[in-house]
Formats: sequence, C-alpha cells, structure tokens
Amino acid sequence: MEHFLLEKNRLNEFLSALRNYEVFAPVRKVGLTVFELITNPKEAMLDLKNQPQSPKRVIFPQSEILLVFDKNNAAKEPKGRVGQKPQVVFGVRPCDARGFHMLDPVFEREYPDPYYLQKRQSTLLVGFHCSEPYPNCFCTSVGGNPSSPEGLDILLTDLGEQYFLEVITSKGEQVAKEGAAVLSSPTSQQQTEKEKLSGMAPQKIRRTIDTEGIASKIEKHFDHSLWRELSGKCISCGICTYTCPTCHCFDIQDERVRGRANRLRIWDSCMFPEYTLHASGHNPRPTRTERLKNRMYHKFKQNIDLYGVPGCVGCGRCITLCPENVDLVANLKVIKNL
Amino acid sequence: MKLGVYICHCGVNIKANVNVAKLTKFAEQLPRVRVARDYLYMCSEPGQQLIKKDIEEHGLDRVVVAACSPRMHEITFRKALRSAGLNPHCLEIANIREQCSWVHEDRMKATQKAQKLLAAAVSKAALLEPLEEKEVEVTPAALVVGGGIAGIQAALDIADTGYKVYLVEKEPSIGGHMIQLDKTFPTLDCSACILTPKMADVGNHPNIELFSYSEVVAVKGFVGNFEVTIKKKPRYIDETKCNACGQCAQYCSIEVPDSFNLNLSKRKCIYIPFPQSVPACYVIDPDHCRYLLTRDCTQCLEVCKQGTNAIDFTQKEELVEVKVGTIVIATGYDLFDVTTKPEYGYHLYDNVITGLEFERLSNASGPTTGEIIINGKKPKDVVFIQCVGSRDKTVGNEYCSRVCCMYTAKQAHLVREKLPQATITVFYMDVRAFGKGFEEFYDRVKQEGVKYRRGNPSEVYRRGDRLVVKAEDTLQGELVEVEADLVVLASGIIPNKQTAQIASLLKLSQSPDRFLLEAHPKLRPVDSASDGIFLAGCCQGPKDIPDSVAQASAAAAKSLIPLSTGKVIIQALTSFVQESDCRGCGFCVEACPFDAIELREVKRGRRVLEVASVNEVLCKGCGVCASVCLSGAIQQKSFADRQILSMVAALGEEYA
Amino acid sequence: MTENPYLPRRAKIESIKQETTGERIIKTFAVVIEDQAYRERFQHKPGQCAMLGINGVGESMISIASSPTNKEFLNFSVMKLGKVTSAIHELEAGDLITIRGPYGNNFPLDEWYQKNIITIGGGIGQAPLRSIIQYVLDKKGEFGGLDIIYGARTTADLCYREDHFQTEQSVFWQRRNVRVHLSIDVPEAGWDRFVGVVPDNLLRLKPSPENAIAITCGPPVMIKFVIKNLLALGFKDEQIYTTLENRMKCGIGKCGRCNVGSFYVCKDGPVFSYARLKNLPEKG
Amino acid sequence: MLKKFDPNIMAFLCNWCSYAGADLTGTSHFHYPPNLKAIRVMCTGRINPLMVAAAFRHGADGVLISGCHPGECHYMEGNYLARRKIFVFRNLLEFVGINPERLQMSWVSASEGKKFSNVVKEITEKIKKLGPLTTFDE
Amino acid sequence: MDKEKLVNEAKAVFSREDVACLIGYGKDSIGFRVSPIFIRTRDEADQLFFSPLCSLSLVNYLTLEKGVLLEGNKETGGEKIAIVARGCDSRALIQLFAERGIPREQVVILGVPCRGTIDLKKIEGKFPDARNCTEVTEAEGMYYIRFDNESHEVPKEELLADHCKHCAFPNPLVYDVLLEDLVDSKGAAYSDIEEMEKMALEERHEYWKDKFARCLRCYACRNACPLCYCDDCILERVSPQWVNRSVNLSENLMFHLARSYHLAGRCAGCGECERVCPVNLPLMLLNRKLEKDIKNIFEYTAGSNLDDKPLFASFNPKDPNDFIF
Repeated sequence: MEHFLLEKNRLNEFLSALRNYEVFAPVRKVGLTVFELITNPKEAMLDLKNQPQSPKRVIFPQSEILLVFDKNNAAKEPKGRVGQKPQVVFGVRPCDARGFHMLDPVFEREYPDPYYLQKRQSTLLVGFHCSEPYPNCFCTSVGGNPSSPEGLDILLTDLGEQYFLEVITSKGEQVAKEGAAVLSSPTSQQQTEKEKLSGMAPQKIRRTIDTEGIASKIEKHFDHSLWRELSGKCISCGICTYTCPTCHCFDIQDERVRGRANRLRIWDSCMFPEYTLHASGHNPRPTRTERLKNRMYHKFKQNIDLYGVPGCVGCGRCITLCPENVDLVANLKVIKNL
Repeated sequence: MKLGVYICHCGVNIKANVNVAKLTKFAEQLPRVRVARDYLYMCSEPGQQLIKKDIEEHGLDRVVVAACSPRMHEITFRKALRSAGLNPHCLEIANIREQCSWVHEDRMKATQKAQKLLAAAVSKAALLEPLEEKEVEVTPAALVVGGGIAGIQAALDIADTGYKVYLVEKEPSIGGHMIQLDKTFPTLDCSACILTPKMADVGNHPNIELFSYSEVVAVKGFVGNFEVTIKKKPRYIDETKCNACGQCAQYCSIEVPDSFNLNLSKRKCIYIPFPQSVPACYVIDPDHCRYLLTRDCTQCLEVCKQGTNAIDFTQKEELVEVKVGTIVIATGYDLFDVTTKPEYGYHLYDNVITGLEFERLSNASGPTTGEIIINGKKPKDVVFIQCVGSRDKTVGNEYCSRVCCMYTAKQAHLVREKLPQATITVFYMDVRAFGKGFEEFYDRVKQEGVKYRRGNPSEVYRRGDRLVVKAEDTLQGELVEVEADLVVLASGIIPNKQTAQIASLLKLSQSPDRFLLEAHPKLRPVDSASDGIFLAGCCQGPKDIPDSVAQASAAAAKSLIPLSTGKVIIQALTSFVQESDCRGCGFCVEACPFDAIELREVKRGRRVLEVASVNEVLCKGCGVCASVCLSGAIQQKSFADRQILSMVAALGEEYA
Repeated sequence: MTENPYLPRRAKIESIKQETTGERIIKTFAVVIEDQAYRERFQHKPGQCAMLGINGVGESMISIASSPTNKEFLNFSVMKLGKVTSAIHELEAGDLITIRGPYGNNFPLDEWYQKNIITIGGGIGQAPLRSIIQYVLDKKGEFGGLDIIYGARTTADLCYREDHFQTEQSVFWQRRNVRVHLSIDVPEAGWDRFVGVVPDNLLRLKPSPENAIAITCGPPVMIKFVIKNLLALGFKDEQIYTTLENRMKCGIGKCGRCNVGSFYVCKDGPVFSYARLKNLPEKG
Repeated sequence: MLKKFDPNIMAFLCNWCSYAGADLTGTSHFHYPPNLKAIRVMCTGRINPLMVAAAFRHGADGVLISGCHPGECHYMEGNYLARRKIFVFRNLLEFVGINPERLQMSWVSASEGKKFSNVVKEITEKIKKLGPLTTFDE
Repeated sequence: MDKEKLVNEAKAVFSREDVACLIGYGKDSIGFRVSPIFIRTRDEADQLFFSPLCSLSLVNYLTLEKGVLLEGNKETGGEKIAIVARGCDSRALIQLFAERGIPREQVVILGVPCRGTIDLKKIEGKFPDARNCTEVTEAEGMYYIRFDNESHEVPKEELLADHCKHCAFPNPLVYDVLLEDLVDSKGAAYSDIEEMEKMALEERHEYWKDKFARCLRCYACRNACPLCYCDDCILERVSPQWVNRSVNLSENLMFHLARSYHLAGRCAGCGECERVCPVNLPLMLLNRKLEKDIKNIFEYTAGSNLDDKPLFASFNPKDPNDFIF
C-alpha cells in the first residue's frame, strides 16, 4: 500500500478534511484520556502514553440499546443504527487495534451481531506506532508488536516533525484520498528512518513472557491449589475486564425509566460473582479463585481453541490499573513454571 | 396475575372534577388489568357486589379501587375482598377524592393526576402479597401497678368482670395519695370515707391478688402474654396471721416520724400505716427495728407469740412470677419538692407547709385531729401560694398541675370553716376552675371572704415572729406585703420518681414533661404505645380524682378487650427479614422503637452468624427498620422497597 | 444486512398447567409463535432450548419440553426463580410472550436407532428429557425399550405427574417395553413407589448397559451421582448423556458467561456426552 | 413553542398525620396545585433517602416528605429518625450540585389541612422557580 | 518503620495466638507497588514490610467472600486473623466490630502509627521508569526515594495521598500490638470540602456531572471499601432495582449517591474508594463532606467508639429542624 508524509503542523488540517466522518480521538476529560467524538481537531490529545481505556467502546459501547419497546411493549430496533456516518478513530495504539481483531470473530461467527458489525465496518482505525510503551506492556509476548499495522487502516509513525503515514487497507486509502491535500510523499531517508524505528520498537517492551505451552499448563493444572494463592489479592472488581481491549462479555437487561423501555446490552465482567450466578442461587464460579482462573483460561486457552490466538494483546492495562496489583504476566509465569 | 380496577364516581364528588370515563379507559390498558369498571358509589352494597362478582368470575388476584381515601374505606373493601375469597391485603386504593377531585379545580389536570395515582396503585397492587393476620392466645389475667385510687378502680373493674387481677403496691397499704387527703373538692366529701370501702373491696375481692409492699422488677413478653416478676419486700409479719390487734405496737419502744402524716407526727417501728389499711396487717420498719439492726429487742415478738404469732423475722425478699394478658399502669405522682424554691422558706420556717401537709393537718385522723394548729397556735392570717412548681420554666415544669387551684380553694374554705376569724389570702397566677362544679365552688370561696390576689410571690421571710409574703399584685399593679402565720404552698404534681424506671421496664415513652406518654393525645389517651399496656391516673399527667377514676375505668375497659376476646390479632403490616440478605449488623435492632427485633444465631456454612428476627407481636409496622437496613434484608409488608419504588416509577411516567 | 439475532418474536400462550405446588413452583406453558414464517423456521430437536421473554422485563433460556413431533405448540416448563421467570409465571393463557431460538445442540437421535433409551431425571431436569421421551414414544419403532426414571423431593414437586402415571399404567406401553420408575426423596402417605434419591433408584433398577443410552438431567449433585452409578453399572462414557445449564444472557455464544471450558453451553451445549464432559475443566 | 414547565412532585406522607392532614385538606376543599402526587407510607421513618434519589431519577423535579410534628409520631420516634436521614441526604444533594430545595420536608398534623395546602403551594412555586431537574435525564 | 520489629512482632503473634492468617504489606516485584500479602506460617513473616508506599487498606480482606479468611486455616486450625492496621484502618475495624461485621476476638491487630502514605499515581507519574528495588523513607517532610541505583528527594506534600493530607486519626485507635510510637495528630480538617462548598451550586453540578459521567461502574470503590461488605449489594439487585445496569450519568449518580449515603456515619476515611478508582473520581470528597457534617451537627465520628449507636438508628430531639416547613 501507499506511503505518505504528513507534516505534524498540518495534522489538524488533515483531520478537518475528514468531514464525511465522525472523528473519535483521545481527549483529555477531567484528568483522564478517553476516546470521544471530537468536533474540533484541536481537542485531540495525541499522548499515547496515557490511555487508561482502549477505544473499544467506540465500536462496542459500555451500554448499548438493542431494542426499544413501544407503548404496547412491541420490540423495535433502535432508530439511527442503520445508515450511520462512517467513523474514524484516531490515535489508536497498535495493541488496541489488535484488540478489535480479537473481538471480530466473536461478533461475526455463527450469529453475526449487527450492532457491532455495522459500526466496525463503518469505522476506520488510524493508529500510531507506539514509541513509548507502558512499563507493563507485553505485546510482543502475545504476538503483537508496537509498530504492528495489524487491525489498523492507517498507521502513523512519529518522525519528529512529520508523521510517516502508511495506508494499510482500502478503507484507509479512501481516507488518504480525502486528506490528500495535506499529504506528501516520503523520502527514502524517511522510509529508512521509519523502518529503523519499527525495528527498535520491540526492544522497548520490558515485560515478556513466553506464552508457548501456557494453554496446556492451564488445562493440566486446572485444579491446582496455586490458583487460590494467585487470586488472594483480587477484590472482584471489574477494572481488568472493563479496560481490556479484548473483553467482550456483556449482560442484557430490560430497563424502564420515565416510560422509556429498552433492552440494553451492558458490559459485564467475569470477575463479578453475579456473572455466573444461577437464579436458583447456585454459582458455578462462587469465589475469586474460579473467576480469576476462568479469565486466564478464557484468554490463554479458550481463545486459542476457538480462534487460534490468545485473547490478549499485551496492553498491560489490567496490570497497571489493578488496585491490588494482580499481575497477569507474573501469574502467567507462575503457571508456566508449574 | 389478574387485576381489577374499580373507579368510584362518589356521586358527583369525584366525577365532577375527574373524567371518570377517561380514567376507566386508561385503567383498561394498564399492565395486568383484566377488568376496569366505574360506578356511582363503589362503597355501596351494589358497588362492592360488582367487585365480588368480578373476583369470582374473572378470578382476579388483586383489586385496585380508585375512590376516597384509604383511611375512609380501606376496611370496607378489604371485607369485600375477604367475602369473595380473596386475601384482604390484595387491595390497593388510589385516593382520587380527598387528594385529587376535591383539591384541584382544573378537570383536565385533575384527571391526569388521577391517572398517575391509579397507575401507581396498579403497579403496587401487582406486587402486593397476601398477608395473614395472626392471632395469639391471651392469658386471662391483668396486672395493675399502683394501688392508689386509679389502680384500685382499674383493679376492681377488671376483677368484677371475672378476670384475675394482680395488684402491686409499693407501700404496705393501698390507698395512695387519696387516702391522705381530708375533703375532696368541690363536693367536700371526706376522702377516706369514700375510698376505704373501695379499698376493702379490693382486699376482699376473690379475683384480686394483692401484692402490697411489692414492686414489679421485670416484664417480659407482649400483649396477651406478659411475664411479670414481682419483688415482695419482707414485712416480717405473716399477712395470713396478723389480725391487726395492735398489741405489738404498744410494746414497741422505737418511735419514728410517721410518713403517712408527712412526718408531722410519730409512729412506732412496728406499725400499720393507718387504721383502715389494706391489707390490715402490720409491718416492721427494717431501717429502725432494733431486732433487725442489732437483735437486742424482741418485745413485739414476745407479745405477738401470745396472740396470733404473726411476726416472722426470717422473712426474706421474695420474687414471684405471674402471667398476665394486659397491664394497667397507675403509678401516680409525687409532690413537687418545694425546697427547690428556697424563696418560699419552706426549709426555714415551720409555718410554711405544703398543701398535702395541710390535708393531714386538717384531717380528723391527722396529727392534730383536724384542728388547724401550727406551732401550738391557731393561725390568724393564712396565705396560700398557688402554682408552686407548676407552670414554672425555672424548675422545668411548664405544665399546669390541674388540681392546685381547686385544692387551694377547698383548703381556704376549710380554714374559713375552722377559723372563721382568720384572714385568708390566695396568691395566684390564674384560677383554672374548669371542672364540673369548680367555678361555682371558687365563687363560693371568694364570697366566704377569701381574698384572691393575682401575683406570684417573690419571697417569704420572717418579720418578728410572723411571716411576710411579698408579691406584686399584678391587677393592682402594686407591691404588696402580706403578713401571715401560716403559709400553704400549693405544691404541684410531678411524675412519680420511679417513672423513668417504670418506663424502661415496660419500654414505654415519656413525654417532655416526664409523665408517661399515651399512644395518641386525642384518640388513644389511655393506651400506651405498647400494645396491652394502658395508663391510668396521674402517671400519664396531672389529674383530679374523678378524672383519675374515669381514666382508670377506661383503662380497665381497654385492657378487658383482649382478655374477653381471648386472643389478640397481630396486625399484618409487620416487618420481615430475608435472612440470606441479613448481615446481622443490628442497625434495625437499634432503630426499632418497640424493641421488636432481636438478633438470632443461624448457621451459614461453617460460620455461626447472627441475623435479625422480628417479633411480630411487638412490631407495630412503622418500617423504621427497613429504612436503616443497608442490605435491604428487612422489609415492611405491603410497604417493601420494591412496592414503594414501583409507585415512584409509575408516578414518574407521563401518560396520555 | 443479516437478521438481528436479538430480535425476539411474539408467541401466544395457549394454555398453562401448574406442575408443582411445592417450594418451587413450576408451570408448563404451551406457546404458539404468531408469525407463520418464523414458526415454520423454528424447527427444534430434542435437547434444544429457546429464549423466552417478556419485553420490558427480560429473557430467560428455557429447555423445550415438547417433542418436535408435536406440531401444535411448544412446551416450556418454567420454574419460578428470578425476575423473568416470576414475571412469566404471572402470565395467563392468551397473553403474549416472546421467543427466539431454538438454540444449542441436541441429542444425537440419529445415532440411537433401535437402542434402548433410559432417561434419568430429577425435579425440573425432567423438562429436556420430556422432549426426548415424547419423541421416542411418537417414533417408537425407531427405538428399543424406554425406561423413564424420575424423581423429585415430594409428590408435590413431581412434574408431568398425570402423563407419567398414564404411561406407567398403560398396558399398551408396557407391551412395547416402556416403563416408568417414579420416586420421591422422603416418604409420604399413599406413595407405593420408590422412596429415595434418584441415583439410588437407578442402582436398584440396574438397567442393562447393553445397547443402551442413558440420558440424565437434574440438579448438579444428582447428575454427579447418576453418572457415577451408571459407570458402576457398566455404562461406557459414550453411552451417557447429560444436559448442562448455566446462566445465559445472549443465547448465541457472545456474552461469555455460560462457558464450560472452551465451550459455550448455549451454543455448543447443552447436550454433552460424558465422553466430552469428563474432559472439561469445570463441571458446573 | 416552549412548553410551560409543569413540575412533577412526589410526596411521601405518613399515614397518621400528613396523609390524614392531606385528606382533611380535601374534606375542607382547600385547593392546591395538582403537581404533587402522594405515596402513603406508615411513617416517615420508613423513608429511605434512596427513595428520594429514585424519585428524582424516575422524573420527579421535587420531593416532599411529610410527617407528624416532633414528639407526635404515632411510632414515637420515626419522624426524628427520618429528619436526621433527610438532613444528611439534603446536604449530600447540595454537595453534588442538586438544589436541596428540591427535597422538602414538613410536619403536618392530621388537623392541619390548611397547612398542607400551603405547603404544597409553596413547594410547587419553589420547584417552578428552580425549573426542571435535568441531572437524571439521560 | 523498622522492618525487623514488624517481622518479630508478627512472628510473636504466630507463636502467641491461634492465627490462621496474617494480612500485611509485601513489596511487589515491580516499581513502587505494594501488595497485600497473606502470611500463613511464622516463617513467611519475613516478607512483611511497611513504608509510606503502603497506601492500601487491608481491612476489606477480612470480609471478602463472606469472610472466607475467617473460616480458619484448615491445615493449621487457626481461627484468628492478624492484620496490620494504620489509624484509618483501625477506625474501619472499630466500625466493623460495632456492626458485628466481624468479632473483635477473632482479629489480632498490629497497629501502625501512620505519617501518611504516598499516592501511587503521583509517584509513578514522577518516576515512571522505576523498576527494581524501590525503597522510600520519610524524614522531616521529605521522601527519600531509591530505585535502580538512583536516589531522589521529593517534598512529602508532592506525593502524599490526598485523603492523608486531612487525616485526623493517624494513630490506631484499637490494637493488640503497637509497632511504633504514636505520632502527633492534627485533628480533623476539611479545607478541601469547604472549598467545594464555596462553589456555586451550578458549578458543583458541572464538576460532578463530568466526574460521574466517566464512572465505569467497575465497583472497585465498593469492593475495596472495608465497610461495603454485604454479600449481595442492594445496588446490584434487580428487585428492587435501585440502580439500573446501564452506565450513564443518571444511573452512575444514583449509584454514587447511594454508595456515599450508605457510608454516612460509617466511612472510616481510609481513602480506598478513591485510590482504586480507574477514572480518578474524587470519591473521598463525598465521604468527607458527610463526615464533616455529621461530626459538626451530630457530634458523631464513625469508627471512633465501639459503643456508639448507628448514626441513623439514633436521634436527638434537638437535631436540625429549621429546614422543615
């Protein structure tokens, strides 16, 4: 695909040129960087170092109306779902882009999920080469790479004064066309510079784990008493799952407030005891031990069984944000060494 | 789930301001509603018939009536439900008359509001649960605490109906304050003469078991099933043997102040409080008896041995348990301690006395055999000071003692009768002569030459051998000094000193004036807030004799209701605990005004936990517990969180 | 765009039968899907489930308790437990309910030609078994014998009581090797059949593993002991089938919660042979 | 055209005093605005401030809690307990930027029919001035 | 703190008491992180340490999973739990004891007088690359920080956790073993709350709206709170449904109003809710606002006295009445 050069000081012009798109970008809100719809390119915060939440919610929102019930309680699909404006998500880290790759088969296979898929198809991901990974990043251990274009439509690499812009997909090409006015061609030197940066990127990842054979270890030691030790600190909150770019579990609830009745899907977390609680009171995963084990099983065994890859992109958020320091990488190492 | 909705026109009362036809149509489309009807008068027989017929034909599970206030006809409609075989608690009423059609003029808006009220009622109705009204058996006996006139009257009324009564009096004889009085106002009958026959009736009544010289020390249980522990103090005399011959007292060498005469005279250490005492039995004062203190005197024992041999120094304090269904509290009052008003000099001058002391002085059986003699002389100038300790914020008693005005008038009359030459002055703030014959009596006394001066004396002091009462006459607007050789302080009534103790024993409340609190000041004046416990006489507030007797009879009648029906119905709106949600924090236990909740141990896995448990008999259904429960484990029947929330949600929706 | 898998269809409740009067109330609903096209598309096989729901309240995954050979209506036996099932219990005949499905796998009936079928059920667990019982009865020629072993805590907790009694007493069915073995856990006056838990009844009856398939469904602890006893009686792993039940929300393998090992019960289950089940890490 | 703001006010009235008082307002035919809709509870002590929050969420612009005068509670102390909870909750509302005037409390006895209508008038006026509560719109 | 003393006292507790588990602080392998550790034998006590980095409260582990730790150690048969507790933790413990959340006799308290703890977000922000052997000591208003062979000095104010700045209870109010001499306490200060109160109502409204709109409803604030320990939180029930599952401003506000109201008169001020929040909600402002009002008006301080009646189960006839018609 094509390569371009974008002068940093013309980035706003580039974004403004995308007027046929709704542009989502990281913005700073109350001391927090979150992906939101922006109306002015200046709102974008291109500090990739501080993204406690992945852009997952742009396509798979935390609360989403599935059905609307009218006065007679007949179910209708919500208006506005069809024929949405295409979206651009700007400032995506390569790991988070891979996250969408992990979500895709879940929502595509067997019973295609129109809510996710429509948005996914009409959303374009513009990513940044990740030059300054978090201390807890371990993407290279789970098949990722800080400069990986996987899952992205366009990848930008910071060359100092310019961005090196790689078009990855045909969707990306369309965007490059719309912003063509501010794009130029890179020199071969810049090309080399970019490649050099890509080559260096993996070395910046400081946490590693050899995931080879983890799946079988998890299965083999499923009833090991060690799981209890690993989960001792866990307080069953939803931080790890809600900030995870690949977690997709949801709850479906009918809600009625002020006469508005909807069926919604809302993120759920396998860390919550209620998640598997039967109405009878029986709970197949009654304690943190079973739940933490299930999460690791899901990511590093079930996902491989189902889709051939671990359900983890190594973004490290669950480690960084865990209030009690439950450390996925450390835990994997414990299992690995069993 | 099938709901029926019944909308009342109430003649034109509702229909005029609420579009009933529209409301009925609206009701039809509400969830779960099977039938919606409107009718001229839903509470009428045909109206109720409409509901009953639908319950039977459509198999309705819940009924919603939109009509007048539930405080009007909830019972009517509950009965209708019951007679149609539906649990009476499966009813919800939407108040579209008092709180809608009668208070709003705009018919459209009133109709809209009625829709909301109805929708809320329907949504709650769907969540109502059938409730059971449980019954408990009643022990056919009553306890009366206090043997003054109120306690005597209550005990006799209950006993005469055929129920066992346990009457507990802390003094050696019943009679209370009334037996100490001379004449009663305004009729001037002799107090003892009208009381002693009643006392004798008590003593002789086959249904009354009298515990004199005894106190209640513990009460457990609840209406219908109280378990009472009574402490009998030792008299050192066998009640069954003593014939009150009085020989013992003649031989007793110890003399002590006679408390019955307010220490104005002396009595022996072995004594009978007064000649007509019931029981007619002597008692030994353990604080002064030489045998009991030092064992160096056996005079009485010896003389009694020759007679009935009733003296028994081996007697010990005894605890007796009785079971009763109801309790009447008639613990009476104490006199205001006039020494807390030092300006009146009671503690300094012998000729400053209290009203009750005057009663003994004036009483033919009193220390002076009825002659008004003070310091050996008949007083020439007598001053009465009213409101001593009543209506007085400085001593913390804001209330009127209700009897002082009249007893002062009576005492002034007695002075006039016995000392025709004396000058008599009464200082008063207001004269409250509100009772039957009171005003007439007050007039009579004034005409008898008793001088009433409006003003609150500031000081009583000695000048020479006489007293001077200094006051501002607020009618004349002048400072006056009145000389006197007898000053009578109309001391007010305060709650019995043991009231707080009694209140905590029986879990009763006290009003701010420290008297026991009635369940409702207007409608339930003799009930306490605890079921099965009733109040009679001055324990509830100052009263004169007829009022005390009336309240005593009322309390007796009230307490007879459970005794005669033989069972009490436990109201259904109690709280209940979802044990699996309870974390045993005890917040509800602490919050319950009726001590109806306790923590009970249950096993959960390996751990033994405590969970709340509601005593439905004690629970009054206020729901305070439910509002302090953090885990939502304790709920009130028919007012559970989910039921209230469903109404909130329904009121929040907009309806066309 | 593809069909919205979350969109339920309306179905009418034709009739309701209260099955139990015990602590847990079970009602069996006969429902008919309103939309004819969807009704025709809704072709289920014994063992499958469907999402029943009430718009504005929620949905609940319920096993289909009737056989596909019944073309008139679908049966669902619903135990009153949570918010949704309580709301379903409030419904009356003639009311509307919503449905989507059928979901999950099914019993491999094609592989069971001329085999003896033994169903071992407990409590509400008889619901999915009823589908296969009805199927086998309707297609009796395709199968060998049928032993229906079923128990509940008390007689008040027994589902499909009349059906079972009828089949039990029917000479017609006795001649065709259909036997019913009912039990209750605690003795009751007038009960002349077995008293004791279902696994014990199974041991007492000692069905032969020869040419047989045993299908069990019930509370987790019952299933555990039934399987143990079946193995003791000589049944092979491949001859034992069970159905699992987990909390479900979407029914289509996306919401995550119903996984057992790498399978989603809603779409890869609920039917598991013991051969498959025993290799799963979690067993409910 | 801008729709005139017609506030939705929910009230929790205790059975013994304020509900009876509100009934007396009716029997006396004192008028008041129809914005207020009452929910009967046995005692104000039953009211959990979360019910107030729920009322706001479900669309109330204002909430009134009314019970017996201090010392006159049918259950002796329910109104005192309610007062303390409501006081704290009002402060919490104010702290998160919700005008505490939206949560009103009154003591209305069974005999104060006139007072009840005045309370309703006053609270309705107050809420009208404050405008709709939009915090819970979403 | 002297590690040796801590370890020795912990070991002594194991020798003296029938302890199944000791909950203390252990150094995590990475950066400045400190983890709760669960010591089950005497020898493991060597892992314990305490430093200004110990900002987390351990009390919630006592009640986690229906108090699973209290079920004792099946191997050793111990029945008691020992816990390292700072001033705020001791308040939480008192409150727990008073509410019968856990019996006093089942807990052995190793009290630590606390000089305030470091906000992990602040120190990680300052030294994002610190990896190994981090160590922090405090002296005279400065933190001395060593890691990866570097050493730094940072004024205490810069790193101190916000809720520690206003701490009125640095010393444990209840303990079985006191690990250090008591430190001076300043008494309650609410300058932050007073600042907020000065804001215009609308301004505060906007402030909180922005905050609550970010809430993920991950329930970390609740789960980390030592006093949120219901087995089944009412805010997650569907009947009655106080809070819908939807994550939006309205439901989030419902959740947080309910959460802070449920802590009124109960919050021990440990700051866990705020510390664990992944979206930095200043939840302690809410808790401290109520704490302040309750202290000033009702003269009530949660977790200060075992015999106090619950705030909302008691009243004073003289409670404020002037807001009532």
